[in-house]
Parts: sequence; C-alpha cells; structure tokens
Amino acid sequence: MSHEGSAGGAAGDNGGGLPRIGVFICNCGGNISDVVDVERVAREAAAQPGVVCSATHMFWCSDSGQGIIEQKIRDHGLNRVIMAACSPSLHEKTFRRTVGRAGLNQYLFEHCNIREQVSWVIPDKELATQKASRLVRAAAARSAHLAPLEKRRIPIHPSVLVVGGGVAGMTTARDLAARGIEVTLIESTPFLGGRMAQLHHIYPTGQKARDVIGPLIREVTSDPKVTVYTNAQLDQATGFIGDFRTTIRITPRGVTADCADPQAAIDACPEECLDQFNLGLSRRKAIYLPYQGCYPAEPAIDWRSCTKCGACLEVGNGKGIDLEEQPRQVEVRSGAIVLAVGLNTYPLRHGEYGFGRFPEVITLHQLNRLLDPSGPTGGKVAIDGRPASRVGFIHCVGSLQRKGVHRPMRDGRVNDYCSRVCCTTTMHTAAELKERYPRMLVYDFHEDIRTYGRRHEGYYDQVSQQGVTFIRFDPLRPPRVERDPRGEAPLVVRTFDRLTHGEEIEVPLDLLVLATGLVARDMSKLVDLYRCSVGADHFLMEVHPKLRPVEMASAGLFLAGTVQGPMDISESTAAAAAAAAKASALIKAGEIELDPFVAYVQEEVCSGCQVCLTVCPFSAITRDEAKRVASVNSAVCTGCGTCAAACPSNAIQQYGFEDAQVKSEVLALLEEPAEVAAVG
Amino acid sequence: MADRTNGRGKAGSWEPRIVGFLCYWCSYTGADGAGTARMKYAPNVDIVKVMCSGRIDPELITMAFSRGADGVMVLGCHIGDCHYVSGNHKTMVRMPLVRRLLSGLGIEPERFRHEWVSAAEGEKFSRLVTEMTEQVRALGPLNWPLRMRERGVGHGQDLHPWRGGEA
Amino acid sequence: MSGNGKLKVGMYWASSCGGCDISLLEIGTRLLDLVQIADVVFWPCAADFKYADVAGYPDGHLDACFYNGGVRNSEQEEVARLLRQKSRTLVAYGTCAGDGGIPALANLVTPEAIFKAAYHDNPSLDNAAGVEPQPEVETGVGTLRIPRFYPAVLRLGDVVEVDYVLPGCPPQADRVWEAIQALAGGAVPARNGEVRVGCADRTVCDECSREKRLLKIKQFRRHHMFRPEPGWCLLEQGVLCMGPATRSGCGAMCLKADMRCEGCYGPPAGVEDQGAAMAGALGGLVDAATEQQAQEIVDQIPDPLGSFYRFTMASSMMKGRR
Amino acid sequence: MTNSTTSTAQSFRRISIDPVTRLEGHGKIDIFLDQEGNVADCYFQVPELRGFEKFCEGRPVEAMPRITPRICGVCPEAHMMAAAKACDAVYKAELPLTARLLRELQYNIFFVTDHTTHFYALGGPDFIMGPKSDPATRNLIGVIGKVGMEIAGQVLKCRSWGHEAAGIFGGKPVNPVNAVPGGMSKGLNGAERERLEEICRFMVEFGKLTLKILHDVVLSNREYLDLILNGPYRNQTYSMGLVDEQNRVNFYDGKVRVVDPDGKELCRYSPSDYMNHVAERVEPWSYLKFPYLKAVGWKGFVDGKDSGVYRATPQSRLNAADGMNSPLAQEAYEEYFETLTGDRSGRKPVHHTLAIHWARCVELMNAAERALELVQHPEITHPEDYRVVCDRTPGEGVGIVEAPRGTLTHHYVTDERGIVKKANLIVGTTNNHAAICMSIKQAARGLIRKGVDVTEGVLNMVEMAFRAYDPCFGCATHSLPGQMPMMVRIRDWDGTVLSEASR
Repeated sequence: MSHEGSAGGAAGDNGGGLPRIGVFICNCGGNISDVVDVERVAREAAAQPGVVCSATHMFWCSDSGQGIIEQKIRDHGLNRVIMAACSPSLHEKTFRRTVGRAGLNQYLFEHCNIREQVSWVIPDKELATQKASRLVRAAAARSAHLAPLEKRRIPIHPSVLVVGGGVAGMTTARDLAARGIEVTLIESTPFLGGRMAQLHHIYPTGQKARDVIGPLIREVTSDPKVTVYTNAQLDQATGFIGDFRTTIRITPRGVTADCADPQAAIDACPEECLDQFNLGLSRRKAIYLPYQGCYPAEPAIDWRSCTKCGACLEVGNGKGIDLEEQPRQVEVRSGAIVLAVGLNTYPLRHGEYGFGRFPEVITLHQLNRLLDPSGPTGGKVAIDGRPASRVGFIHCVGSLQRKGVHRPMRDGRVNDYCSRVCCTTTMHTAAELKERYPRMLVYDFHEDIRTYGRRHEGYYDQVSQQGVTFIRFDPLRPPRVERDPRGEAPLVVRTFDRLTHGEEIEVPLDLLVLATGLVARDMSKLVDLYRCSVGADHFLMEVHPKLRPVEMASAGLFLAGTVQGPMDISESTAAAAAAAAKASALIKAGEIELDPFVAYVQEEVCSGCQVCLTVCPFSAITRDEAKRVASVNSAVCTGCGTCAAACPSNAIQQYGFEDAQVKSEVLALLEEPAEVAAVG
Repeated sequence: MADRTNGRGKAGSWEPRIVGFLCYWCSYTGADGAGTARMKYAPNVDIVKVMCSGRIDPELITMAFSRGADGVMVLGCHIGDCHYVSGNHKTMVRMPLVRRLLSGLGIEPERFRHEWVSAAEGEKFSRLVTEMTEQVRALGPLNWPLRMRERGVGHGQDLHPWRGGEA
Repeated sequence: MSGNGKLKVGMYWASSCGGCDISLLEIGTRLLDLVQIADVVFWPCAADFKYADVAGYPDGHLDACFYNGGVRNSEQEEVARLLRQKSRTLVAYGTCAGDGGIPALANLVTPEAIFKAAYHDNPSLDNAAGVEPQPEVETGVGTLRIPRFYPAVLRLGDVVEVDYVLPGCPPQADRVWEAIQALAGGAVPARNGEVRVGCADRTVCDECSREKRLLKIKQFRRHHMFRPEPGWCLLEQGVLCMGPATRSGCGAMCLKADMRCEGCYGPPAGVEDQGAAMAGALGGLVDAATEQQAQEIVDQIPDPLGSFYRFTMASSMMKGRR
Repeated sequence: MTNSTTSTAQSFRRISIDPVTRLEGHGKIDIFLDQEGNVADCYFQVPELRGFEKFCEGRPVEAMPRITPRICGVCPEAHMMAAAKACDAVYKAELPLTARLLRELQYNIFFVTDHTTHFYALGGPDFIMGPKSDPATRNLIGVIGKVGMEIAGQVLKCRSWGHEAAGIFGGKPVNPVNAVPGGMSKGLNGAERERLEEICRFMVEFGKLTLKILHDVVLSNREYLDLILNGPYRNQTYSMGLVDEQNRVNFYDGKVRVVDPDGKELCRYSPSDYMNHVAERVEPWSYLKFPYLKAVGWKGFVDGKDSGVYRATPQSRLNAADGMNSPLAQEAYEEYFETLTGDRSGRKPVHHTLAIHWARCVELMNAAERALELVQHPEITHPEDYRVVCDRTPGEGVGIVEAPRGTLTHHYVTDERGIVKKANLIVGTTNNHAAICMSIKQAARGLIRKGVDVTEGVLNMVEMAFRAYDPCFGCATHSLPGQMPMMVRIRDWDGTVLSEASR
C-alpha cells in the first residue's frame, strides 16, 4: 500500500532543490504493524510538507523490499528517504546502501526507530501509532536540512596487534599470519602459554594440555610474519581504526639466549618464593623456568624477589645475564587490534569453605597441578606428603551467586553467572582420579551439574559408574567445612542432601577441591586506551551477541577468547579464529569507509576563541594562525560533536548533526500535527 | 492552561511532552535493549539521537522548554564508558549549570532529568522514562509559549507581536 | 528627504538609561557633519519636538528613527507604533531595544515584587498607607493618568517590525557613525527582520588581545577577590568572561580596563540564546573528574542567570521567569 | 489619550506639557485652569518604573558597579562610584591612597563633562537662544549656530576629551567599568597621566570660558537677570550637600550636611545613617517617590522652614557648604553669593531656582581645578596600590557621592557570600522631586493668568522651572527608565481636547 504524490523529477538529484521526501514504513512481519497502525502513519506522513510518497511493506529489509525502494526513488525523483523500522543499529547501513544503489547520496537518509523504541514498548495501539507518526514527522523535518556527504576513506595499515599470548591470542596470530598479515603478539608475563599451560589433561580429547599448546607455540614463534614480545605491557595508545599507534613497555627479562647453562644459574640462586605457575603449591627460585619446554627457553628473573646478589652471574661468568637491564619502549603501528587477555579465577576469601584455613582445601586448578607428573608432587595426590584416599569436590564456588545470599566481592559485585567450564572439568578430573586410584572414595557436592558440551555428558556417566557419590546441596544452605572433631579425617563436610529429602549428612575427607568460577581481568587499562565498553559483569562487550559477536563498538578492535566471558578451550579457539577472520577482512580491504559525521568550521563566524581546541578529546582541532580561526583534521576527528555544543558562536558544526537539523527535529516533535484529512 | 491534546494521548486528556536526548553508544542502545526485552514504559519521551551526550548543547534544552516541552531528559554514558573518552565529562559539567539556570527561571527540578544509562541498562532506562513521565504529569503542563504570551512576550518573527495594550 | 534635501532623523528613548542618547553625542565633532546631512525632527532628550508634532507628521516622514530602550509600559509601546508608522527605517538602537538590556533583568522578578520593593518594603520608605502608583488618579481638578506597567520588558521587535538592530550598551561611537553613514548613503544590508548592523560577525575574543594558554578552568573566581594576571585571558583564570559568546564591534574595551566582558553586544551571529551558548562552552572548559567535583565548581558561579543573561534576557529563548 | 470628563463641582481646564523635553528621562506636566483662567493646580508626573531595587536582589554585590550605571546613561560614573563605595563598605575594605586619588580624579573629570552637557545642550538653550525662541532651533544645534563655531568647537572638544579621559580610566566612555570593590581595576601609567593632565589643563580653561559665557550671555542681560531674581522661580527649601572636614564642597566623599532656608545647619551625618534623616513618600499619580527630611516632617508640597522638602542641586551644595576647595571656584562662589544675597561669605542660602545654572558653572570650575590638582599628585601612578583584594566576609554597606543632579545614596545588604539580599537607592534627582513639582506649579501660576495667551513659549518657560534642576528621571526612576517625553495638550473645561498645542 503506498500513497503516491506527484511523480517525475530527476532520479535522485542529490539533495539540490526542494526536498522530495519518500517515507517507507516497515511492518517488520508484525513486530511493528501488530501495534502501530502503519497505514495511518503512512497516510499522515503523506500529508507532511515535502513528502511526495509514503509506503508500507512487510519487510523493507528484504531484497524485494529494497528493490521497491530503489524503484520509488527513481520514479518519484526522491532526494530524501525516511525509513521507519527497526533500530538503526541493525539496518541503517543496509538501507543507506539501498539508497546509494538508487543513485541518491547515502546521507540524504533518516532512519526512524519505531520498533525497539515504539511498537515493542508501547502496548496501547493508539499511543504507539501517534508516537510513530510523530517520530516520522520529526525525521521528515530533519531530513529537509540534510546535505549530501561522502564517506571518509581511511587507509588501513596492513598489520595487526594481538594482545595476550594464551591459546586464543596465539590461534589468532597463527590464522592472521597464515593469510600473510604481519602480526605483533605481546604477552604481559615472561612466557607464552597462558592459563592452558598450567592444565594437565584436557577434555574432550583427553590429551595433555602441553601436547596441544606446544606445537601452537612453535608454529607461531617460528612464523616470520609474527613478532613476539614477552614481558610486554600496554603503555600508551593513540590513533584510530586503520592507524593505531600503541606504545608497549617491555620490562627487563634479565636473561638472554646466550646464557650457556641456565639450570646452573637457577640452582645457584639463593632466593626462593611461591611458584605462581603451580598456584602457590610449591616454591621456585627468583630466576626460573615454569616447566620444561616452555617458550622462550631462557629463564626469566622475577624482580620482586630477586635481590641482585649476583650469585647467578658467577656460575656462567656473567654471560647471558644482565641484572641492570632497563625497561624499553616499543611503538607498534597496526591497522587493527585483537584483545585476547583472558580472565582470572574467582578470588576466594580467606576461610571460604575453609580455603586458606585448612591446607587440605585446594582449588580445582591446583588439583590439576598435583595430577601433573611434572607438577609440585610429581603427579601424586597428596597434601604435605599425606596421600588422600577420600576426596570431595564442591561445585559453583564463586558462580551462580545470589545477591543477599553470597557475600559480594571487594568491588561489591556477586558473580550471578555460570562459569560454564568447571562442571565438565570436575567430572573429567574425578574420572582420572578414579582411574588412577580405583579404591579412592570421591564425593561430589553440587547444586547443579552442567556438562553441556559435545561429548561432555560421557564424563558424567563414566564417573557415576566409577562409584562417585553425588550429594546435592541447597544453595541457600551450602556445605560447611570444619576439622573432623572425631579425628578420623583431617576435614568433615556437613550439608543437607536434597537427593535424600534434606537429610543432614557428614562426610569425612582427606582432600576438598573447590571448583572455583571465572571472573574478568581488570580492564581499566584497556578502557582507558581504547575506550572499550564493559558489560555489567566487567567482561568486554561485543557489538551484538548474534550479529557481530567478536567485534567491539570501538571500530578496529576485536575480541578473542575468554576476554569476552568464561569459555572452554575449544570455544575460545573458535572465537579466536573468528576474530582473525574479521580482522583480516578489515586488513585485506586496504581502506575503510567511516561515517562522515565529523566537525567542520564556518570560518566567517569563527573568532578563534579556541574553546574547541581545549574541548576536543582527540586534539583533532588546531588553530590556523594565518586566518586566526580553528581548523579540524577530519582524519583524526571521531565525530562526537562535543566541540559543536561547546562553540559559543555556533561556528563549528558537525556534519549530520548540525544545529539546524537537530533543532528542526526537536521543534517538529513539539508542534501540533498538521490536520490530517481522513484519506480512504 | 489550555487543555490541548497536542497530538498526544486520548482526545481531551493532556499528555506530558518530554524530549529525550540520548547518546547513540550507550543510552540509545540501552533503550533498544529495553525494546528487545519487550519492557513496557510510558510513550511520552520522544528520543532525539546524538552521537555523544557531549553534543547536547544547552541551547537545545532551553529551546525545547521555550517551545512547549513539559520536560527534558538528557542521558549519556557512565563516566569512563564514553565512546569518545570524555564527551560525557562535558555533559557532567553542563547539566548542573543548566539545572541552575532552569531553577532560576522557575522550572520545577523534576522537569529536567540528567542520568547515565549504559548500553546494558535497558531496565534503568524504562524505569527513568516512566518515573519522569509520572512526575511531570503530576506537575501539569508547563506550556512556556502561552505563559510568555500572557506576559506580553512575542517570539520575534515567527509568533505575531503582542497586540495587547489599549490606546 | 525633507524639502532641503537633508535626511529627517529622530531618536527616542523607552525603558533605557539615556546612555544611548549620550552615545550619539559621543560621535564628537562628527556631530557637526551629521547636522549638515540631517535634520533632527524628534529627539526628546535634546530637542523640544513634542509628541503632537510627531503625530502631525505624514507617515514615513522620518527617513530613519533610532529607538533605544526596551518596551516596559503601554506608552512606550504606543510611541513605538507611532514611530514605526512615521519612519521609513526603524532602528533598534542599543542592546535594550535589541535584546532587552539590563532593565530586562526585571523579567526574572514579578511586577508585584518590583512594586513591593519600590513602594512598600524599603528601609527609607514612609508609606504606611501603602500607596501605589495607579494608572488613573482622581484629583480635585481632573483625572491624572500614567502608563500601565507591563508584566515583562519586551524587545522592540516584540511589538513592531524592526528593520535593523544596532547592538551595544551603549553602541560604540565609531560603529554608530558607520551605521549613520550607511543609512545616509543608502548602502544598508537588505532588510529581513532585525538585521544586526554596527557590529561584526565574530565575537569579542576576536578583538581581545589577551593571551590564551588553552588551560582548563579548575575553579571560578570573583574579580575583586584576587588579582588577575594582566595580559592573560580572564576566562582561563576562572573569571566568568562572556567574551566568547558576545558579538564583537566594541573593540573589547572592558578587557582593556582589565575587566571581564559581560555580553552587552548580544549573542554572536549564529546564536539565539547567549546564556545557553556560554553554558555549552563552559561545560567544555571546566576540568572536573567526578560529578561531585563538577557540582562544586559550578556552584562557585555566584549568579549564573544574572551573568549569562545580563543583557539578553528579553531576547533569550526563555524570555524570563515563569 | 482619551480621558473621561469628570464633572466635579467646579470644572477645570487642563493644559498638558507632554513630554517634557531637554532633560534626561520622562515626564509630563498637567496644568489645570479654573473658570477665571488662573492656575488652580498643577501636576508633574513621572510615568516610568524599572525595578532596579528588586532585580538587583540575587546579583553578586561586585556586579553593582556594573549594573547600576545603567540607571542613568548621563551620569553612569556617579552610580558606578556610589556602588563601588557601597561595596567597599560591604567588604569593610580600606582603600590605599592611590585608589582614592584615582577615583576622585576620574569623578571630577566626569563632573566637568556632565555639567558641560547640561549647560550647553539641555538647560543652556533656554538662555542662549531665549526662552521664547523657535523650538526647532532651541537646542544644542541651535546653540552651536548662535555662539559660533569657535566656542562650539571648545564645547565639543571638552565633551570628547572628557570622554577620552573616561575611556583611559574605565575602558568605556559611557557606562565605565573600572571602579571595583577595593579600588580600581587598572592603574595609570606615565603616558596616560600626561594625557590626563593635558585634558585637565584644558578643562580649567574651559571652566573660565563657561563662566565668561554665563556673564556675557545671561548675567549681563537685564531681562534674564530680572527673570532669575524676580521671576516665578523661587522656593525657600532646605539645602543638602556633601562637604569635607572644612565644610567645603566635595563631590566624591565626605559627610552629608543640611542647612535650613536661613543657612543654619540642621544636621551633618555620615553616609551609613542616611535612613535616620531621610524618608520617602509615595503619591498615587507618579511612579517617582518624594524624599523629605525626617527631622522636619512631610507637610505636603510647601516651602518654608517647617516643611521637610529639601533640594540637593548644585545651588544647594553651595548653600550647604562654607566654600569651595579651589581658588578660582572660591572666587566664583563669593561673586555668586554676593550677586544673589549680598553676602560674600555664603552664609545666606540662595533660593532662586534658575540660579542653579550659575551654581552649575561654579561647580564645573571647581571640578576642573580639583582634577588638575589630583592628576599632579605624585602617588597617582603607583603601579600596585590601585586596589586591594576584598577578603573579609561581606555584610551591609552604604556609599554616597554627589551626583551632578544631587546626593546619590546606594545601600546594599548582602548574605555571607556577597549576594545582594536588599538594595535601596536614593538618587540625585529624586531628592529634588517635591521641589520640582513646587517650582513647576509656581512657574505655571506666575506665567499663566487670566487674559494671558498660553503660547508655546510660555509653556517652555514653565518647563524651564524643571530644567534648572537638570533632572534625570532615568536616575530618579532608577526604578524607572524615566523616558517618556512630555506631551502638550489643551483641554476645554469639560475635558475635551481643544487642540494639541503644537510648537
């Protein structure tokens, strides 16, 4: 159904002459038309000054829909197009391209949101229709002031910076290099491998973690396209999509490749400290290697515990070790940036389920280190030498927390989400325990079990057959852990077992393993440097969970792996590969088109008061000393419009959001509607 | 106060007319989020999209009030979340200034709201809209043009000059 | 043109202070040139032509009439209409006629409050009977009439169609002489409703020679409570200077006396609301990290409404208090 | 304006002079003739109100020296100085010597310029062109033609140099901005001082010239002298003026002294307790209030010792003082009193209203000499002491200066942040309001009698009664802009308008 005004006029004469506006109202398959009387909105739009045709359609975003729009633009010589449909964040780009294909400038176009902000939120049909009509009227008034604009074309520097040397970061680096793209991979710790290197066996294949991460490390570090920096932290960042300039601060390693006998130096070192790689279960020297076959092969010096006594120097007569090495800065230029900084485990409080009070209470991650033959106990499940014969697991420690039930973390938040990986890992680890020590008694205290992944349910069945006792506790009354008063075992866990209708039970244990949840890293540095948006759970937020899952709102930034939320290794590598694909698409494009909504100066009324220079967050404005006026560098300007609002003489305007445009929109919203003849 | 429907609400009843200035990256996306979650809230706030809350010139706010708005709402990103680093810092200073100007002009504080709404806070957005609509409804129409016309003030060219005053 | 080929000009004063009339004398010896090319046919401040004389003139008799002062009572509106009728070109002379000027600050208070302050609640008042001026008073000998007091100060443009506005409080002598010569020579810009003449399209910053260091404002300070550094921009020192949001034409005279600009030349070319434009600029210049800090700094401005709209309350968007 | 006819027992014929012209501000005179054609009553009305006292509330007190000058564009310096002095009192600031010198110097130069404006442009034409001369030329432009280009050039030079001086001090010739709480916003450098000295020297010569013109054109003309001495222009009222320690006339600072019609001192008070001495009445037919002396009391619009009506004109300042503080002016002072009262010492006050013009010229001379004396003071160009920082908590303060038209009082009450809570302003011309009404009635009665043809010239002589006061209704009606020119309308006894007495 459409209301045709006078046809004719040059097809899309690009904004010149009087506005000839076309209004297209979408049913969105009922999402809009079920509430908004789209025909009436079309009729009322047709009555507005300048509107020559208005039409409705089931799905304007469909190919047929877009075809009709193009035809109408040509038939009526439209030089303005108003789209009243879903949110611009979905299809504004789609319809701009449609308008472009019809030969009309893409920016003589207004997108009016009558779905997310009207039909989905206003139950009353009459009020919703009035609001939709009002918003269309305002868009028409605004469109009259539009002028043709050209997209900004910014060249893309053909390289990518990948932040984070874990499995995700390395997968992205490998995939990008495979496409011939220069990559700079930076890792904040002295060694590559990330959290995965600390694991023992991993599901679903049961392989040893290091047998998977090792080849990946070799592949990445041997590829000439990839430059790796370890001990490298982000320091400064400027620039924008296509031309990011990041300054990296490399803390000194202290040891170089030509150190003849690293192990001798390690042995000679008198200083000892907790070994973070083994999660505090063992100690290591100030100069250390985390495990055999790590990358880089040279040990690193932990400057917090090294006292520079020089013992390691004497062993190798000083070759290859430099205690006075200074930190250095490296500037990396890149067209895109992939963030793969991973995440942290839930910070257990002292005494939570006895953790920290009793040595027999450890985390699932620490258990993984115990099972590892190269781990602190050579693979034996024992605490202070005492082997454990009764082991208990507790699920959801620091996950599925409820406000008011669980004590919040230091920043006041509770982790109300499921950390996804701990259930399957617990099942898989319990299965390995029963395999190694068939007569070991294993108890599993859980509120819920979510082995959701492909071939993960198998571990649950296997563990059930191996005779693990499952005890289901009520989250409002979680298990309590104390010393066993009768001394039969180091610990006793009391809880109410809902599987036996709430009978209180006591379980003596030699070892209690907490399946701790996963939380986001501190993202403040990233937010400062790249203005990333952060979700309520403090993980970085993607643009759209379904349509653009690995892209960030800040153009040119991509997400790889658990920086975006808890994932297991297979999900993390899948995301990393997606990020690589997206980033390479950007690099291969060679240039990027950006919206033209940058600021510009009307020099005849600018008096050089320089308010805008002080205001611009990106220092994109400088003062033209000859003409004594301001001038905008449109490449650096990101189009926020702050200067336009600050300019006290309205001399600086923002394309697309000029005063005349925004004011006409506001005025149209406040005016009474033009009398609408009840057209049939 | 004239009881005009001004194109809103049922015939005969007055509906508050509130202009909402929302920044695209946070509050506008938050409003979309409220829509995707099918939250229901009052239709009285008409949203004007700007790229950043830093673009909201106080002149837009005084213009909205002076041309008949009963309320104005300004939403932006939380400090630290701004897509343009410090666009919302400017808003953070401008809005208290505007609030002092409006209260000096006798406009009730409830008619002007400035809040931070992130892209994830659809629920907060819908609550703000409904809460402000009810507050403005309780205050009744502001109708500044008519008030100024009664004080003999024309709006320059567009409104006819005041004809009052006998010989 | 009158019989002797000379222009016929007039000057009238409404809700103003007479400064504009004196500013006409300010053109100094050029007054003698003015006398050569124009005859004053109505100028209450300095010539004895009475109302009746003006009423007697044919329509359009005056080639140009300068009307200074806002419209505050019924008589001033009548005279405005009369002069509009009698003049081919009506110029709103000075900021009062163009934007309301300082008397328009009265739009922030109600007429009742003004009467109360003037005639009732006043330390040196002896008015026990609570007498107030009345539009009509019966005396033994006849009725006495004074004009009706309007509820708000109006711009001249609010009551009659104005051809040109010559801003300034008062307009600077050279600009006045340029405007007179333009009017005399007929080389005036096309009329399209209150065209602003006798001023530039830029702001006072363009004419101010003080140095700018692009520093953000940490705190607002009041001029008499510290010694500002000479030669450095006062706004950056925290003094609320309206220069950036005020049209230029005056030569930044106040700044030459180390005093802040208060905005008397009205809003810049592209701005309708001077106060809002300044608020927008200040928002960008103040350095505040938290909301509480922002509120503290904003609260240091003693009188935002009175400072931002000192001269342009009547031409601002809001026009005045509720 | 149509007015309904009122049939009172005995009907009166109304003559209106509307608007009054060649003054600063608006005004209207309605003269009512009884059956015989004699003046039964006469009203001078001021039709305007602006409300400065109200809208100054809420403004910071340091804004007063920049807002109140807009009360009157003719004497903005007076309001700026009074406001600055009131602010000094509010902040209890002690001004350094240089600051006080600069203020008095700027003020005296302003006095010369302002008196010049009135004598040559506003009041003077009545004498120089003649009270009944053609109204079309009875103005500044006419005066220029009459006295010739040579003298006219001097007049315009004095005006423009005076404004140049104001520009040097205050940045802006009209509505200066440089007096601030605690002193001045900027000091003087050497070059500026030299230029000012040159201006002051010229002004002293100009003062002499003005006195000479007064003698040649006015005092040597028998008809004018007779008009001054014996014309219907004489009101016996109290006289008020600012005096220094030796009771000599001082325009900028000092105590307020009031002498009764015979010259005996009634009181001598400092600015802060002005309220104990002066009160203001309100009449329904005028926006302007009527101050009177509390000690004596309000007895209506009547002369004499027991009527509270007082005047604060240049003549009153001379009456209230015992002499001038500069030689040439003292000489002119003595000649003034000798001619008009026969007693050179000045103990006997002069009450001839038209003689105010002469007193204005004496003051012009004094201001010029005083300015020259100040500009040569060694401390005047001190680089630092032109102001102090006000750091005390603000409270309440009163500032009084002599405005060219009369004693000007600014009284502010502020909160602890220095925001004005209350402002009371008694302004130059307001002091003389009651006297103006009386003078106009007296002149009307004297000039309009049965059988006298009420010509425009006669009406102008009625207007001369108020022009002598050099009234500024912009100031007077600080609560008003004071601008509605006077209209002249003659109505028959039943009120119908016979004719607009067009000139």
